[in-house]
Amino acid sequence: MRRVGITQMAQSSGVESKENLMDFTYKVNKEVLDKAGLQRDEVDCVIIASSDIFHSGLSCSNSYDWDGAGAFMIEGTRAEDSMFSFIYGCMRVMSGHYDTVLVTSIVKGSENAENDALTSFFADPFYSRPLGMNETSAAALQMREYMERYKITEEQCAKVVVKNLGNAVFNPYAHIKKNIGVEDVLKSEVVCDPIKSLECAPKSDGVVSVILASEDKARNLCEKPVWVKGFGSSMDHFNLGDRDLLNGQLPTAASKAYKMAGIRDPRKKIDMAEICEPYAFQELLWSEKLGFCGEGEGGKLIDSGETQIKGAFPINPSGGVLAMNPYVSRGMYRIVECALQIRGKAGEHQLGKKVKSALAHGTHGFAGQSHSVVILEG
Amino acid sequence: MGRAVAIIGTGQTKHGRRNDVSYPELVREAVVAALEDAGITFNDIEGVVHGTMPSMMEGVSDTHLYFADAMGAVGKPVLKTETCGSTGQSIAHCGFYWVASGAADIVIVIGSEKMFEGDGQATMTTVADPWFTQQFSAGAPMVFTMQSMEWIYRFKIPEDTAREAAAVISVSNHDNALNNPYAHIHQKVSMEDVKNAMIITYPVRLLDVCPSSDGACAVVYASEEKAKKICKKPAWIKGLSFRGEEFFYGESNKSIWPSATEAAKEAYAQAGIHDPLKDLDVAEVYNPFTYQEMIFYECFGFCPRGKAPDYVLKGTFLMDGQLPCDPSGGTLCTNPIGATGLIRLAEAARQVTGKAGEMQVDGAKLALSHAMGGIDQFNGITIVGSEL
Amino acid sequence: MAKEYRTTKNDVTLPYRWALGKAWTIFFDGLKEEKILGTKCNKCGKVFVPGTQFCPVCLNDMKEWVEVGQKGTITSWSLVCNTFHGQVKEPPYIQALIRLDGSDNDFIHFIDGVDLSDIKKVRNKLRIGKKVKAVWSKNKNADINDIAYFTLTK
Amino acid sequence: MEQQKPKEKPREVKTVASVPYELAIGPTWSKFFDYLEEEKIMGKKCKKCNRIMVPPRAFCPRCFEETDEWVEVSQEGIIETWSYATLKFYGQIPDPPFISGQFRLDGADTGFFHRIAGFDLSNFDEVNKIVKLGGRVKAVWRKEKMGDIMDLDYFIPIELL
Repeated sequence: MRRVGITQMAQSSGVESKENLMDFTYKVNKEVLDKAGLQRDEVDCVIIASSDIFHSGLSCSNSYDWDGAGAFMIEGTRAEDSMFSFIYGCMRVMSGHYDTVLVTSIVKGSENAENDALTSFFADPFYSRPLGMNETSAAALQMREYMERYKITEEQCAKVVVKNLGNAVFNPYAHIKKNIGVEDVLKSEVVCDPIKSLECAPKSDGVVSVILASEDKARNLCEKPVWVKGFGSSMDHFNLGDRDLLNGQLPTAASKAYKMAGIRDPRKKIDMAEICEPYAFQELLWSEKLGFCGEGEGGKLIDSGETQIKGAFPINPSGGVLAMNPYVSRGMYRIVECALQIRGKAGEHQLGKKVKSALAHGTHGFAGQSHSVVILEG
Repeated sequence: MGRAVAIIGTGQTKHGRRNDVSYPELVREAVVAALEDAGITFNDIEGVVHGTMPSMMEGVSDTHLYFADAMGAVGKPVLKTETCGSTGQSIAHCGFYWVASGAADIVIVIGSEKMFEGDGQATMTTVADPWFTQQFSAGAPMVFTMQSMEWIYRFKIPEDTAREAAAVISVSNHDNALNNPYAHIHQKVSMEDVKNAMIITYPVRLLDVCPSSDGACAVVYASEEKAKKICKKPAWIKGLSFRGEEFFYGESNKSIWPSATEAAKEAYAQAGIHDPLKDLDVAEVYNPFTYQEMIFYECFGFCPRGKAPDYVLKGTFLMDGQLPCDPSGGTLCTNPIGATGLIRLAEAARQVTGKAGEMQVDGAKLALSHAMGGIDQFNGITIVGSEL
Repeated sequence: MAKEYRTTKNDVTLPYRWALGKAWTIFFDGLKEEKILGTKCNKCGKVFVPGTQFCPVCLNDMKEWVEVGQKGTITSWSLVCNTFHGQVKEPPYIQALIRLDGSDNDFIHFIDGVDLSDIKKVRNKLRIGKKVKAVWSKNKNADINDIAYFTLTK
Repeated sequence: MEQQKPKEKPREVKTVASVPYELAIGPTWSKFFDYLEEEKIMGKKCKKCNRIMVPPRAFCPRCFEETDEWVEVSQEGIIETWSYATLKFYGQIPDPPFISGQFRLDGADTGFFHRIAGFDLSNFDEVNKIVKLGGRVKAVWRKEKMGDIMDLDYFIPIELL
């Protein structure tokens, strides 16, 4: 298997953009190409992650996104989710057929309806949709089970919000930045009990791009490539009722990635993680499932302070998805944050400790139906 | 370069109006058929690739979630790939690179559509932007007619010749479909039927246009090592490519369709094909419109520019011609969009492995499969062969 | 969504007619007769409700239909308070996962029949593990709303 | 209860899904529509390949450079292709029958999508005598401007002027 390196990356801020989607896309991709010193047509392959019409108002969104991605007349394709696109991009390089692959993920959350309106379309039309199932209500069911089974408190979940929005203050790309307290979270409006409004991710704009390259090429394109050491993803049952919401497919996805990266003890080998937590409690639950703490110990983990930006094991130093939620792109934002931290280029929110290895996680579907994990190393 | 990859099994549903099954059940039908053909079980599958038309067609977003159980994907990695009409080829390519990368040894690729459940033309109109294109590109026939007219204009093709040749394509595809048990349209048509059919968008008439179908297709890919172990006669992937022009239709010259031309050129280079008309034994060209099929013949180098009608009228692409095209009856007789491009590949694979039954082109060793998508924006090609 | 820059409203409205297939048809026909039907897998022996064509775990066809209980226990619940485009019901309402007696997976439906005005009161009343039973709609259309909701058993 | 069969024929659930979107037009196209209000058709020129693109682009999709120069193109051009539709399609503004066309406006390097109208479209054979590939057309403007593409009402074959 060929090694794959991230050579350059670029990201837009999560704040609402007044640009047309096409031009918004162009700017970020132009930036990443300029950083790599590449002309558009010197890239071997372009992979676009963009949502279907439900998030963009345009069907076959790759049609519209094609030009801004710089894909005119070069090999290209599109995958639904940015984590999928990134993994597919790695496969293209690993296959030996391509030396450079540009992966870009595109969405403007400011242009469409509420997340709950859009994610209602995940549901099947006969059973769960007429019963009003959507991403938030599914997460609420999951959260209550989590609190009940492991005695996780609402305060512990709220601490995730305080930490992440606080971290975001130092991230120039983040959308929501706030210094708040646990009380503010607990007092915020109930969305789907037990989930409160500050525990829900916002809707953000976000174009993010990376240029992947084979080992030799990567060394030509940048000084310090960030290597993709492992990836894994796994899919759960569609019907919520067929699943154990607290024991889904994340361990399967993670173990694949760990195996590929040769990691036995993730907590020791990995220096930081960017976890996709569209709902605050999920950072705790996913941390358990990634093996960062024991089963049911997600609450203790946040209480310990270790996941704070200055802690021993920082989680979401960027502010995570709670601070910025460009729906389709959110997985790749996690990857780019990890890569920036490894390079020491995260700016004001650069970790104090040295980051050698980092984990990026992405999820979509109800209550984490699909999980992906990517492990990067300097 | 990379690992060799083979197709070791294919499966299709009966296409047509399939309101006897729910959408997940339809998907499962193709998956079960493909596994059976490959002689493997769900447990052997290491990865799942899925795609449809854009989800507005389905009315369900991110269908890889909805179909997780039907695809046997639970506990497995899934990739969802979509590029409009060319989805079928894009998912085929995804399966190839997955295995070629070494990340998996056996991957199943699944394309599906239930055109009867949504409004196909309306969905296609939502591909167009609301500022410059949507108002004037209503529905697929309009766009394809524009392209055909431009081709007729630029190459000064007599309209009667083009009409006659298009009718030949319609008649031969309908004839071929009679040999395909999975095909949607099983109907014998005459030249007169085609030429007198209702005008959809002049000069395109009803029998120049594909139907809307429900249907699904699944293809199983394996690494060289596994393929040789499991399968007596695999179909080897020899070349593949995907290209796209600008979003705005008018920016590239669609009468010489650069994306189709370049995609073919690249795939030929990989497969070592120099003279496609001679080297290829059979082609499954994505042909939702008869006129458009002739543009593809030219882009793929089957004949010189502007000469496709002459070659068609000579019988070059008939079952007994030099390069039989669409022995399955093609897209013209079966079009579950998200599956259509993959069906082309499945049929090509069946041809080179001698499994095509009544549709078999004798001794076929090298076959081209193709799909196009967007507002005439994308073209994808996969070439399969009987030899490694 | 009042924006201070120039935009185009582009509402997408499309018609659908989704085929139920045999299994869903049988299930919804059952609801019309006030029966909740599941399917039993002859491999793992588990009962899934709503009944489906194949076992989601073993992936083999399920042909044996069984009627499950109209009572069950709450696996989880949420009081939905927010509003959004296309919402199926006026909030507040309660969505729940319910393990029906005689089945091996959770059934999704609404819980009602409790005072929803005060979250604290709802939290006191509805607890995971509590027993609920189905309340049927008077007018039935062979769809999921033939069950009006579930309510706490006395 | 083995082998239970549905009581009726296969059933379908019918519904309509509606999702609202509000898309940013962006500065480049906003300006293009402003120009339309002044009855000007403006393209943007790529400084690298020198192509003048209508509709205008904020960047050239081929050279991947920002465009900066606005160039007015002619309101006349050649019909590169056209199509006559009798069916009403989703999202379509003019009622059928209507003609879509692609025109190469004088001075532009890309084909421009719009409609051909301004005469009786009801009889196809008559239309076919008037609308010719390669024939010239001229823009006709809508009186009351709305700031969208239909400010350009239609293109008419110049013989009919």
